[in-house]
Amino acid sequence: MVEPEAQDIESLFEAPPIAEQERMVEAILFATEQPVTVAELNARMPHGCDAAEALQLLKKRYDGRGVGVVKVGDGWAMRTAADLSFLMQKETVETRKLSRAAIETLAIIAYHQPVTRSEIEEIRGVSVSRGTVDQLLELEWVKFGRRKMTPGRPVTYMVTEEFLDHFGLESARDLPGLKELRAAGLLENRPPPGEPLSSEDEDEENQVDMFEDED
Amino acid sequence: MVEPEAQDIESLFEAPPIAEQERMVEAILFATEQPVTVAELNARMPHGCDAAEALQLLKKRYDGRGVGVVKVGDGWAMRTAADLSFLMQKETVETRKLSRAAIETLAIIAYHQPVTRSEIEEIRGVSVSRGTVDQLLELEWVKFGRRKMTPGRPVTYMVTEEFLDHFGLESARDLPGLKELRAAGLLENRPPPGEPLSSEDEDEENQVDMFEDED
Amino acid sequence: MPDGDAEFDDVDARLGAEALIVDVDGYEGPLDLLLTLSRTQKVDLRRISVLALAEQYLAFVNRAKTLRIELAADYLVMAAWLTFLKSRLLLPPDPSDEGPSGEELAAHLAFQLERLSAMRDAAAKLMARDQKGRDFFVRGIPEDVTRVRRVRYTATLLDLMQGYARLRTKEDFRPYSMERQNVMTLEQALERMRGLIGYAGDWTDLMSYLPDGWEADPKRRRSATASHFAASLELVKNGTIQIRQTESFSPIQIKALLNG
Repeated sequence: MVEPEAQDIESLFEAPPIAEQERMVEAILFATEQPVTVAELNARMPHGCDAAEALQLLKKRYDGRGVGVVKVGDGWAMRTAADLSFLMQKETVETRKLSRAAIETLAIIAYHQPVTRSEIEEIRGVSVSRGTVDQLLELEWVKFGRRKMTPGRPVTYMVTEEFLDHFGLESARDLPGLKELRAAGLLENRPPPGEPLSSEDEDEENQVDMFEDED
Repeated sequence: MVEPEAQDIESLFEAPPIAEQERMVEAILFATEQPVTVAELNARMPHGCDAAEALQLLKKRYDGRGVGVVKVGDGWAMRTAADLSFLMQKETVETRKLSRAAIETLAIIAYHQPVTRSEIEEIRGVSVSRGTVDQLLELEWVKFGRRKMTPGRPVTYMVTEEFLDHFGLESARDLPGLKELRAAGLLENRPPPGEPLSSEDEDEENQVDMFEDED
Repeated sequence: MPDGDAEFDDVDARLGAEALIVDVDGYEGPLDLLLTLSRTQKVDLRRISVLALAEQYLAFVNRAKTLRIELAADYLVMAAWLTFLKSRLLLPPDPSDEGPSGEELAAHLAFQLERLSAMRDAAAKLMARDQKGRDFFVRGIPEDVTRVRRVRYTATLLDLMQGYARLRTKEDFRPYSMERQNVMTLEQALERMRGLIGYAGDWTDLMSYLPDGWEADPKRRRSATASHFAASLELVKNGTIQIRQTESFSPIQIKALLNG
């Protein structure tokens, strides 16, 4: 008695063509928040569908594409191809002004190189934090110079090629001297007479050049 | 200074074949919920890629599939085919039912944008309650546009990309029946007879701009 | 509702009144009501008889008034305006009158009704569209894009020169700067003590932590003592050490706190 009825229903709701079933699996895998098992697929798809077969077709279709059908535990999910993971990173570059402490430290290194940390502190009048120098080293604007032949043999700092490049200088000698800075209106006050550079001048011929226009 | 280097890089890293670019666009669009612009695609893909071309190929490839490539405002996204919504009952998120006032206000903003609150009130014939606009702003379907150049410089409202995305529209120009409404003069800002025209003409131009010269 | 209330003449009147209350509540303002009334004319909104519409509206308002229904002010404003419009439409045009003609006013009202009606249709069409999360869906497992934030520091040559100029001219006018050689900062003392404290298993006089060369000169000793004392309080706060003073002016002693 029941047999013919069941047949009727089956013919009434014929399973959609396999290509259509593949579309269904595709949409479900795309939109579902968790991996989906074959049983779940079958439960959600119209009567008579063969989710397992549709899934295999879909898997084949995505073979070598930017996205793939992968098995996760008991379920299936779509994932971007592993070789394209580099695209899933978005690099944002943020430009920030260097801090005043860093600029001052950098300026001292540029004008007085090779210079030790204690000399930098002497000139700045405040202690130089480790972070400041590290930042300059990291930026590759500053490098270690030779050790100084004074007690404790402290390391010295110098500016790098990268630094010259960034600031459009051919050499550190091209940095304007105090007189030029003053002429450019960057120096408003005269330094106290006879005070400043004496001690540093011994270190390096360069600096004598650089500041020879000093009185 | 950078020019010669950039050239070197270009020859060093030749753009990947277009099929590979298509895979990349596929992976990027697949991975994100939000629409991605061509500019963003180009920025994320290797140097020399032509995201726009790859996108067209991809769009064609997904034609008729369970998932499709759709344009949303300036961006592109992947969405499931609407005819398969019956499979997605589980995924359906019950959205808060909008009041009739909110729906009408939304339609007025969409069809008349950029539009001021008093213009919305003029069309609806009742004052717009604060909650109505707030609800639309909260849904991120509506945003503030530029101020109108009329006395008091009132703010204007416009629909968002999220609105376009939600209703599956490529742009505000694709709103249903927009052309007919415009042809019938029903989107004109027609002042009541006897009232000075003042700067209304200017506004009308704005509105035409909105829909015709965009992009 | 108790039966037998004879406020109204009959049941019909009462039901009618209630229906009207519901109706007025249901209308979103006079324009909405007018639009509904105009639909009874079953013609293109551009061809409706504004005169007939005005009469219908006024009849509605009058009925509401006799039933003592509170009507919002804008319903009454609209009634007044429609009465004015009606008179304009009925009377022959006065050539000396400067205001807009009755036809113009009527045409504008028809336009407003048509526009509102069009917007309602548009709203309905909009809501009938396939909607995200209902008819079509976004990726269920979005793969987040990891943001790699790179900070690029910049400085210009001018910054550099200004910085240097600032330093080289500082001696000339430095309002707040102190003679640094006789000052020990809290940070310096803290750094020193962090290095030394590990060895202090027993109560030790704080003064014994002062660095060489700072105990003799009173100026330097004061500064070093103060900074070391402040630093030790900081370390107590961190739970690194304990501090005690047995009586007023007696030596301050500290001791490392051994964890575990």
